[in-house]
Amino acid sequence: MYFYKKNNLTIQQIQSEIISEFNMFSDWTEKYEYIIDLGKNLPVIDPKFKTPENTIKGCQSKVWLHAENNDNKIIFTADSDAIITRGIVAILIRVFSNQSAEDIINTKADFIEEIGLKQHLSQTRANGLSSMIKQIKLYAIAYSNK
Amino acid sequence: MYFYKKNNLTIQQIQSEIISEFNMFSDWTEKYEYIIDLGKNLPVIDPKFKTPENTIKGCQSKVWLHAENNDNKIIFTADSDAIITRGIVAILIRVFSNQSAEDIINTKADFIEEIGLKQHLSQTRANGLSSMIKQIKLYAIAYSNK
Amino acid sequence: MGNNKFNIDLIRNDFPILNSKVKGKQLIYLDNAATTQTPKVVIDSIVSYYSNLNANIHRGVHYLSQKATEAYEDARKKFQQQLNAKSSSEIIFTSGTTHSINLVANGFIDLLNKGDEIIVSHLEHHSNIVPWQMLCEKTGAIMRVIPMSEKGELIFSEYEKLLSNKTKIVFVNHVSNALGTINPVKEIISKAHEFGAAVLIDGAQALPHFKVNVIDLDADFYVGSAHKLYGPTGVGILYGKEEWLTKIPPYQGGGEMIDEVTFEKTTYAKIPNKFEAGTPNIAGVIASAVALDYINEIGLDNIAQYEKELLDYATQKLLEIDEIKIYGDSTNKTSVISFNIGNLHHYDIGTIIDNEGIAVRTGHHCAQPIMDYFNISGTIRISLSFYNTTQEIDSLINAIMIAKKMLS
Amino acid sequence: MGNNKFNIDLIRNDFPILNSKVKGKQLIYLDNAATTQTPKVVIDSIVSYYSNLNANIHRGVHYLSQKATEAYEDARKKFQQQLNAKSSSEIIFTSGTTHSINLVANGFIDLLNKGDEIIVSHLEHHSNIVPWQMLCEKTGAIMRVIPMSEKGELIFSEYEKLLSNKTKIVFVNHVSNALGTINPVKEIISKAHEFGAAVLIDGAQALPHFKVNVIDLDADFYVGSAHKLYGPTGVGILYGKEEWLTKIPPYQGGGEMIDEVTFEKTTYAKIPNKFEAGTPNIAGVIASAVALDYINEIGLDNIAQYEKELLDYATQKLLEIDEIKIYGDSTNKTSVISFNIGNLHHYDIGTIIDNEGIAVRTGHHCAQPIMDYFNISGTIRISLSFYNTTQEIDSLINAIMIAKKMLS
Ligand SMILES: Cc1ncc(COP(=O)(O)O)c(C=O)c1O
Ligand SMILES: Cc1ncc(COP(=O)(O)O)c(C=O)c1O
Repeated sequence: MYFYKKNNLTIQQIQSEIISEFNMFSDWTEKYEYIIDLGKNLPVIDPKFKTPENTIKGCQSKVWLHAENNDNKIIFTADSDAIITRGIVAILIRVFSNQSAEDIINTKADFIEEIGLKQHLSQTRANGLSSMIKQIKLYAIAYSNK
Repeated sequence: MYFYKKNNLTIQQIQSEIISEFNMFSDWTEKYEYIIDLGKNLPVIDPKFKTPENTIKGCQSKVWLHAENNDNKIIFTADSDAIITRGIVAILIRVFSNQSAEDIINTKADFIEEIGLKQHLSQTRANGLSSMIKQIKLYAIAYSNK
Repeated sequence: MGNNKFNIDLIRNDFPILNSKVKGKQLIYLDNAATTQTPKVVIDSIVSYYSNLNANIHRGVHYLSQKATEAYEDARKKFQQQLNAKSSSEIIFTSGTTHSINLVANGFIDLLNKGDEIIVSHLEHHSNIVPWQMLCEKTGAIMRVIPMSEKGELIFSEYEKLLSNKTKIVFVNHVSNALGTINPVKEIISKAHEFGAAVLIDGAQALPHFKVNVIDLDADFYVGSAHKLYGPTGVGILYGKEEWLTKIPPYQGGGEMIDEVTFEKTTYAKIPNKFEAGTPNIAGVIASAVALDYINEIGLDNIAQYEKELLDYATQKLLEIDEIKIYGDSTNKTSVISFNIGNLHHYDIGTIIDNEGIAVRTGHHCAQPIMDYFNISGTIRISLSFYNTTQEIDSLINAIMIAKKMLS
Repeated sequence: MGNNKFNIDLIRNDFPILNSKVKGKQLIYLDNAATTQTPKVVIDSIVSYYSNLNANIHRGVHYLSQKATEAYEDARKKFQQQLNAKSSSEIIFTSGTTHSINLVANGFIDLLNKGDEIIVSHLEHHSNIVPWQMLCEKTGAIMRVIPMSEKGELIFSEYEKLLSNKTKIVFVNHVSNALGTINPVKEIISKAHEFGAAVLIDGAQALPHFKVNVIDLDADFYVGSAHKLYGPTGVGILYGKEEWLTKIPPYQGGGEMIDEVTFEKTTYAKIPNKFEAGTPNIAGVIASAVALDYINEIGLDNIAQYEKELLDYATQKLLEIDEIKIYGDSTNKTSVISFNIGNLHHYDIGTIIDNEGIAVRTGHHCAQPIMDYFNISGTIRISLSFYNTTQEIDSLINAIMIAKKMLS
């Protein structure tokens, strides 16, 4: 598990890692099991960050996303009340957390297409995913303007 | 033309006459030509009877229908701005005018079905026809209550 | 349907979509309270309409227009008969239950004064709450709520306490879409009438399941949606007593609903036209009547009986699952089971069983107040139709077990 | 449609109804302004929807619901592109032009004060008059009328005189359904904007005939009906600028259009959902987008050119008839010819040519003020589509001659 690792991998490199991991699965049950696993292992967010401002709408489940600046990298922590959503959040955090604001703003999250996440998520969940990525980018923009 | 004839025919007898006349026509053009002819020959109504109260709604064309009591028979006069409608009105007058209120109230206008008028009239015109017959019966009821 | 009025295989054959595969699995459709599937005769009637009859209605002299008008007006008569309304002019076609309710709520704007009261039930769909909240905002009327019990039933004695001479209208669904509870609408109506209040019954979830008789109920308004009644999308029904429909003003202005128009003054047509401004969903209305014929041919009593058996079977099977909680266990309910399992999220379960080809609904089912009552964010809801089978229920149970295992 | 973009025989083959017989005669359908006929691809898309995709949208996790939602939202994008709207959330689906106009008129209730003015044109369909009269009644606003000339054109200089800082909204059709006049809506809009007034354009009769660009026009609202655009009945389009749609309140309350509901307080969703309460006409909306694809494949420019030729041909042929009077002879008109012959009644002529299998409209065409202007009770109106032919016009002329002879 990579959540708070100190790595030097770029967003692009992490995306490639994720794509090859997902390529190993032969069916969607396995992919789901993996996502659920990621969800279970997502470190808990500090409850004080579960504020209305940190809540992301657009999904049937709730998502809380918190960002802080650490040494010019943005650290994301998050949670959801649904475990599959938590798993998806976990992947996004692995990709975007501990990166610079510039990289976050400038890199497209194209792994989502590649691992076929969107097709296999419900419309509401896919919208939720878009909202999450949008929120991540907005945080990065906010920090880069500081 | 029979409009003001003094006859002793009952409503039922007149209806039969009309049915046999219409049976002579081989196609609808002929029937229409006949109806148009009747329309043209309908004696003009006294303009003072073309009042809003005498106007019948429910058709694209306007119909005015006036009733008066003459020797316990009800005399109908009528007009329309459309000639086919005038023709239809003429038939109704031939059937119902110069009859007693009781007979008018109690006799069904079943010749309409038999000569296939309804099928060949537009919906609006068929509605108009129903409104006219309703109005004729209402007049008769009004007179019989006097 | 042959001699045997209820041959499930023949019935399933009437619905083309039931043969579909979803993600490689046979579709199992258990979301009938959201929308019902469409029998082939109904689809055919739409094709036939556009291939043979399509024309704008009421205004035309020409043949197609007459024929289309007749078919449209025949559909009105069918709905009149279905609901046992006194006259076909008491049936208004709208674009859906929601539209029907908004039409009536709008009609009460001038009938309500500040301080007047209107009564809703805790069991309502948002469509039977929000239009009335908007009405309250416009008029200063106050909305009172009939509370519900843990069983998912309305508490009648509390309802009686809410009624007073200030009460102007009561609006309650016949069947709750979220829990399946059948409400005692006849008693609700008769109580309201003692105080001179009108009653609107939202029958969206009742019409597909049992025979409704508006005269017997003495309902002032009764509404439903064709797309929940095996008909097409975009058609709603509004029954209103002639006195009421004559009393309330038109909702929308436009063609058809007028008598005469000048810039100075416009006079309105009589009912039903007064409420049908603009070109209606002609094809949809005609097809909705075909859907009525279809379910009447099977017989609503046969449907009710079969669906009851299916509901009992499903309830029993579900209750065998560890940690399941079913919301709403009125003895008087129909075709809906709303539940959660332990503290698994309804949305997670829905997602996984969807991958098994099973369509259920998760979430608040447009009935947030009920969710608030139970202090939950949502449930998994299965809603049954007469084309569902016990085998499908077995597959559902199976899929839930898979989901449970994956998620725990 | 092969290489030749405009092969009339191939096009006619796309429309099953055009092969119908009426009273033993080949159907000649010249009532396209009332409703257009439906190409097979559109009918097929409806069949396919109910056979493969039918589900309620937006709220479901399950596969069918997702697919139906995607198809529905794709349709929204198609209409966005068609109208060149900035964002797809500026496209609202309603049940028809009439509904769209009522939605906007309702939105202005709180924006108007007693003594404010709103401007209508003399050329409007009742659907673009009556909702605004209802608005005036509710608000005390005053309706001003842009007068028309003998040619059936709006008198622009008079319009300019009506505008003032009191003017809050102007509503004019793009094309008159009764006369065919194309109004200078771009100029009308730009003048209104000088006074800060909003403008609604009723494009019901424009969308089928030429390309409309709402950004270029700078329209605040633009409305139309799918059933006049080769799509199904029961679907309307409302384009509104984001600022306006955000500003005006929701029209109907219900499911879908809410953010959160409690009995105390309800918050509304963002556009477009805010205006789409209840289950929409899902199948109809999806099929409407297929209809758009269909006409785009032929090409609106090709359609406009062909229809212009047909209009010129028909006008010329009709003018050869003794005693004919055509109402509305603007040089800028499209696809509609309204006329009377001597003092023969339009209804009589309509009835007789109907017996020849020809569908035309007679009467006031829901535009009584225009009839009042000409001091007539109605006209005979033919309205053309790209599937009509010069042979059909010849048959029409022939039938009129028969009628004339019979009636004179
Ligand atoms: C210019 C115009 N506006 C509005 C309408 C009303 O459209 P609908 O009946 O589809 O609501 C029509 C159609 O008759 C029309 O021609
Ligand atoms: C009880 C109830 N009322 C109203 C509605 C709204 O119906 P529609 O979306 O067809 O307007 C529904 C459907 O979800 C319902 O179940």
